[in-house]
Amino acid sequence: MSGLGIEDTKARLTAACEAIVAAKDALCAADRAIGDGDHGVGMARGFSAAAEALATKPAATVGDLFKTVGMAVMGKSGGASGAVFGTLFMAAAKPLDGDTLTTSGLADALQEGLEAVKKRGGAQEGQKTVLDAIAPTIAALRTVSGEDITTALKTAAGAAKAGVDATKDMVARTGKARTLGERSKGHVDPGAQSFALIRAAFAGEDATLAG
Amino acid sequence: MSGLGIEDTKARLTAACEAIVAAKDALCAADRAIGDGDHGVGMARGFSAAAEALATKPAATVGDLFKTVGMAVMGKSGGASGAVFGTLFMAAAKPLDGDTLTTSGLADALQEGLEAVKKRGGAQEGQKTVLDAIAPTIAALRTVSGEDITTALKTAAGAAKAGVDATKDMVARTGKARTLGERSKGHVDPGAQSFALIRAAFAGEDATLAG
Amino acid sequence: MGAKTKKIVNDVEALVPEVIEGLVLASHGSLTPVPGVNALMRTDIPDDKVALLIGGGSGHEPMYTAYVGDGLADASVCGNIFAAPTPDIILEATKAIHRGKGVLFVYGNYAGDNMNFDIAAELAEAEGITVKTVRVMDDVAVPKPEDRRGIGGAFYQVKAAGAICRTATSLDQAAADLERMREGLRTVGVAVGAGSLPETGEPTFHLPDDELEIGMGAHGEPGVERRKMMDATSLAKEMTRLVVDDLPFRSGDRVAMLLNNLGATTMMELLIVNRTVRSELEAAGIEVARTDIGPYLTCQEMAGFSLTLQRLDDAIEGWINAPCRSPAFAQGA
Amino acid sequence: MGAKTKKIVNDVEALVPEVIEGLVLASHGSLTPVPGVNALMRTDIPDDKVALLIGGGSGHEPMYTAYVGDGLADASVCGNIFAAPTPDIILEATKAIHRGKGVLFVYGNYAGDNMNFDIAAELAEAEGITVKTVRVMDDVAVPKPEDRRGIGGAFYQVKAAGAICRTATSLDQAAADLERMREGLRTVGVAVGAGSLPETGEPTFHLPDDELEIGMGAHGEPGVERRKMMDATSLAKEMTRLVVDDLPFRSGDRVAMLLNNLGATTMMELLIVNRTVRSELEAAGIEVARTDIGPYLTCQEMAGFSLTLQRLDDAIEGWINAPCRSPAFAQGA
Ligand SMILES: Nc1ncnc2c1ncn2[C@@H]1O[C@H](COP(=O)(O)OP(=O)(O)O)[C@@H](O)[C@H]1O
Ligand SMILES: Nc1ncnc2c1ncn2[C@@H]1O[C@H](COP(=O)(O)OP(=O)(O)O)[C@@H](O)[C@H]1O
Ligand SMILES: [Mg+2]
Ligand SMILES: [Mg+2]
Ligand SMILES: [Mg+2]
Ligand SMILES: [Mg+2]
Repeated sequence: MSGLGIEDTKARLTAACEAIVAAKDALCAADRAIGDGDHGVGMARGFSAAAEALATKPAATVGDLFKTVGMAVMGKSGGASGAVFGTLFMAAAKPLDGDTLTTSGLADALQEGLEAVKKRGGAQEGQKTVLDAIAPTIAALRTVSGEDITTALKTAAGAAKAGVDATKDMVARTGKARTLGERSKGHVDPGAQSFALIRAAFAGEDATLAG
Repeated sequence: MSGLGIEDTKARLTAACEAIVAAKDALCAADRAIGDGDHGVGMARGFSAAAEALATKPAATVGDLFKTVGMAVMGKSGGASGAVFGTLFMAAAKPLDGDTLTTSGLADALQEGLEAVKKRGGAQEGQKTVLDAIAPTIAALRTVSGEDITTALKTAAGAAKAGVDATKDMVARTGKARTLGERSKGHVDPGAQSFALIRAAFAGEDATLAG
Repeated sequence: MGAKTKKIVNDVEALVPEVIEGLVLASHGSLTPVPGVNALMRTDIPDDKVALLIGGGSGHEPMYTAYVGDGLADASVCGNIFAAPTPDIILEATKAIHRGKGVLFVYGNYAGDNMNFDIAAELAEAEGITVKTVRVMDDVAVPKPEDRRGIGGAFYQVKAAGAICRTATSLDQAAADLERMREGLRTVGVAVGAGSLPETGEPTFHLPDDELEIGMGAHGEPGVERRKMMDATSLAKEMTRLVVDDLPFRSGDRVAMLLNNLGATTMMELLIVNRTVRSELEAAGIEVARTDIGPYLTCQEMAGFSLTLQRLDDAIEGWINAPCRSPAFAQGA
Repeated sequence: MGAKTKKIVNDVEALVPEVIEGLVLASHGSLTPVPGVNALMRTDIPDDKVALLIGGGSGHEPMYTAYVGDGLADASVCGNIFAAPTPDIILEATKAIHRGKGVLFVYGNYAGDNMNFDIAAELAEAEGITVKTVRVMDDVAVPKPEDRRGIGGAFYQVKAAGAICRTATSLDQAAADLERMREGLRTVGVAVGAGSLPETGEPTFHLPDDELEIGMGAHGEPGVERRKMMDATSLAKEMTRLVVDDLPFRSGDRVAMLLNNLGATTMMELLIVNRTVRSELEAAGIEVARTDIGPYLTCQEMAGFSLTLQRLDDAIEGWINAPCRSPAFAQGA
């Protein structure tokens, strides 16, 4: 089964970084509804540093690329999202010790990332966080693990999007939105939106968010 | 030559107090243009106390009535206008030791008041203050000092109004408007406006100010 | 939506280092930047001291940035506006102030801060530095105690932590003392107007012209209840009740109380509020032994305030009343 | 014109007495109201002391209302918002704090204050109490020196007057010391947004969304020049130049500097401004020996700040650094 090579993976990760930077204002607007309005600021700061690092740091494995993104985000974003996305990418890097990214390899990596984020932040699925976009993406990738990764990523599109939409009806129990309680309903989670955006850009889809 | 008796003077002073209270917002608006926006607040506070005091304090002379107004304003208004109008009325009271207010008696009283205010505040005519409404009023009363006071007050109307208008072209050199310098031109002085209002109401004319 | 708030700033990307530079200059030699990261520290940390590190997102000045000095923290670490600092900042500052007795981390209980400080603590432990953490979690607007945010009460926690660490012989004891104190600390906030994020110029929320929000967080993140604007007395009664009932504070308790200005509210208003809080507490038999009124933890130009009560015993009162010096707060013996 | 500013108040007619009541409660026994008038005083004025009375219009809290206590004023007299206090208030407070050595009046140089305090001084003299007056007049925005308004520099004048009167043996000497100090005191203000008058809810001026006003007075009375909004560095340079050139401060001078928050401006912004003021002063050879940053004399929720420089000699530095205690400001030895 074929997969993405290092250069291809790097290009797609770079596109994902750029999609986040471009969505800065829209992500802030989403965070204003249920948080403190800065989600886009921190994400853009971290992922623009990640794009720069990808361009300069050498990589022997696809995992090195994920690690480069994770370290840049962890070191530059700050806030909850810096720790969450930094942890996600750094943990995802661990199993990716080859020079090819396959569908099941990505699913395993995201699974590792998901566990690390849950451990780090203490949150569970269903609490209106980025976890609610990651978990369904992994599940979708698993159902098509035989498929080529470029096809599989597209198949997973619906799952990530559905995951984001599902956060609309959830009540926040962590992060800055938690005091809103019932009033947090009706708004999607900004971190979940960011993850869906990263997936879309990585899949080579149009990855823009309406402000 | 006839004049105003104590009851008549008291009624007219009361009308003057009420005119100031009614003009509160308009006087604040005038002060916002070149000062700190509170002229109406302090004037209304002082002159409503004055109206109350006039209603309750006994008076043996017309001077007692002026003194009652002056003490109430001095004790309740605060700010520049409290000292200015308090001093004006208290000093004006001194020569008014009879039971009748005549044209020349009023001119003398205002002259006494004018001097006292100048001494107290250190300002001169032409510096965009209440003085610029008082001085022309005295001059106008002097030219008709043979007339009955009710007629004379009406004759003086034009002078007070012209005095107020003239402050429009003056540059403030005292009070909160002084830093404005040339920019204070184009606005009338709120204190002068208050004095003209008091004169109008005392003369039995319509005494309202557009906000 | 009105015009963007005018801020007297330069490049917003360089905002935090400029704040640190301004603060170091204002300290006249008692503070210095931690090289390479957005953090600052005392120049005169005694050997053998249990070190105290505080911090969080910037934009709440003086909290946490400026409460560094003798009798207060040894370092503060500064995230970007309203964003937890990154682990590398925290780690560098931790290493810079460690004097062999371990480092106490004190910061507000937010997901972002918890994660970033925890990562830093693990990295520090890996380098052989013992770290203990006490999270400020005083906001009664959040129902679950373990989820509570750290707001105005951070001032008493930082003040006491400074006094405790000044004389503490062990990190464990210092952390235990501070945790015990925290059991008697409660705060509630209210906002009547929004602050704005310097990076975007946008207000962090929108309140109708005739409403206020009780329980508003220190970042403008939503509170518990929107209400019609009310007079100072009614509002003060409501807020006192929320704080008193939560612990609950009881007749016979002695307390320190803080009326924290969130930004654009005047001291005039807070003094008016103080009247009613005091009469309500007196009616409940609660004695106020100390009052602090001013901007201690702000949220940019947000209008509103928070009310904090700290239950006192002799030890806690001693820590709060102990002398200290910093660019933002000083008190004599 | 936008919505009226929301204020957390009760009846605006009772505003000043409520502020006094709140402040007396916050003082925990060290302050008490002067019976019957809007003024408050220390409870522990030593016998034989040269008494210090400060005051002015309210709405600028903590100035002047809250700077009463050991090492500061013996009483403050409170006019209504932005309005000089009436003579009866001043006279009653003067009588209440007189301890046989005369009373020093310190207040801002405004027509309203001058007249009302002068009337009170004459009434006090008539009752056998000697009064001396020193007016704060530090605002370089006003060209004629004798017309200058008293703004942020009032803090250093009040602080020093408190220290001077604490040990002064004669009223004349105290007044002379303070006047000499005043020769080296200069301030300039800037506003980027308006405050509002609680009685009317109206902002005291209107600034276009992209403008600021240099020289703005502490009551929102107009300043000297409207300019396009600028970055912190340009603004700080401009303001430093205005203050330095006015005295002028010269190479070799030592100064104390105050960045006074007029209300809604953040400490974050003032720290950024501090960087540039310091580098400009350093370039001019002027040494800053002490820095104060915070809300010392406010104008409701006005956004903006003022920069004050006080030239120091050993005596002046000693007065500013002397210990003091009050609900608004305290410092140790
Ligand atoms: N405990 C947590 N676990 C997982 N994700 C979290 C957690 N807390 C917050 N998040 C994610 O972080 C996002 C908020 O990020 P951001 O606005 O950058 O941080 P902050 O809350 O510090 O301002 C949320 O939308 C959510 O998806
Ligand atoms: N030195 C002075 N002599 C005479 N009148 C003065 C003087 N200073 C101010 N005034 C008058 O007082 C008015 C302002 O009154 P007001 O707004 O109540 O006082 P404040 O300036 O204290 O706010 C001015 O319009 C002016 O007419
Ligand atoms: Mg956020
Ligand atoms: Mg006025
Ligand atoms: Mg944030
Ligand atoms: Mg006034």
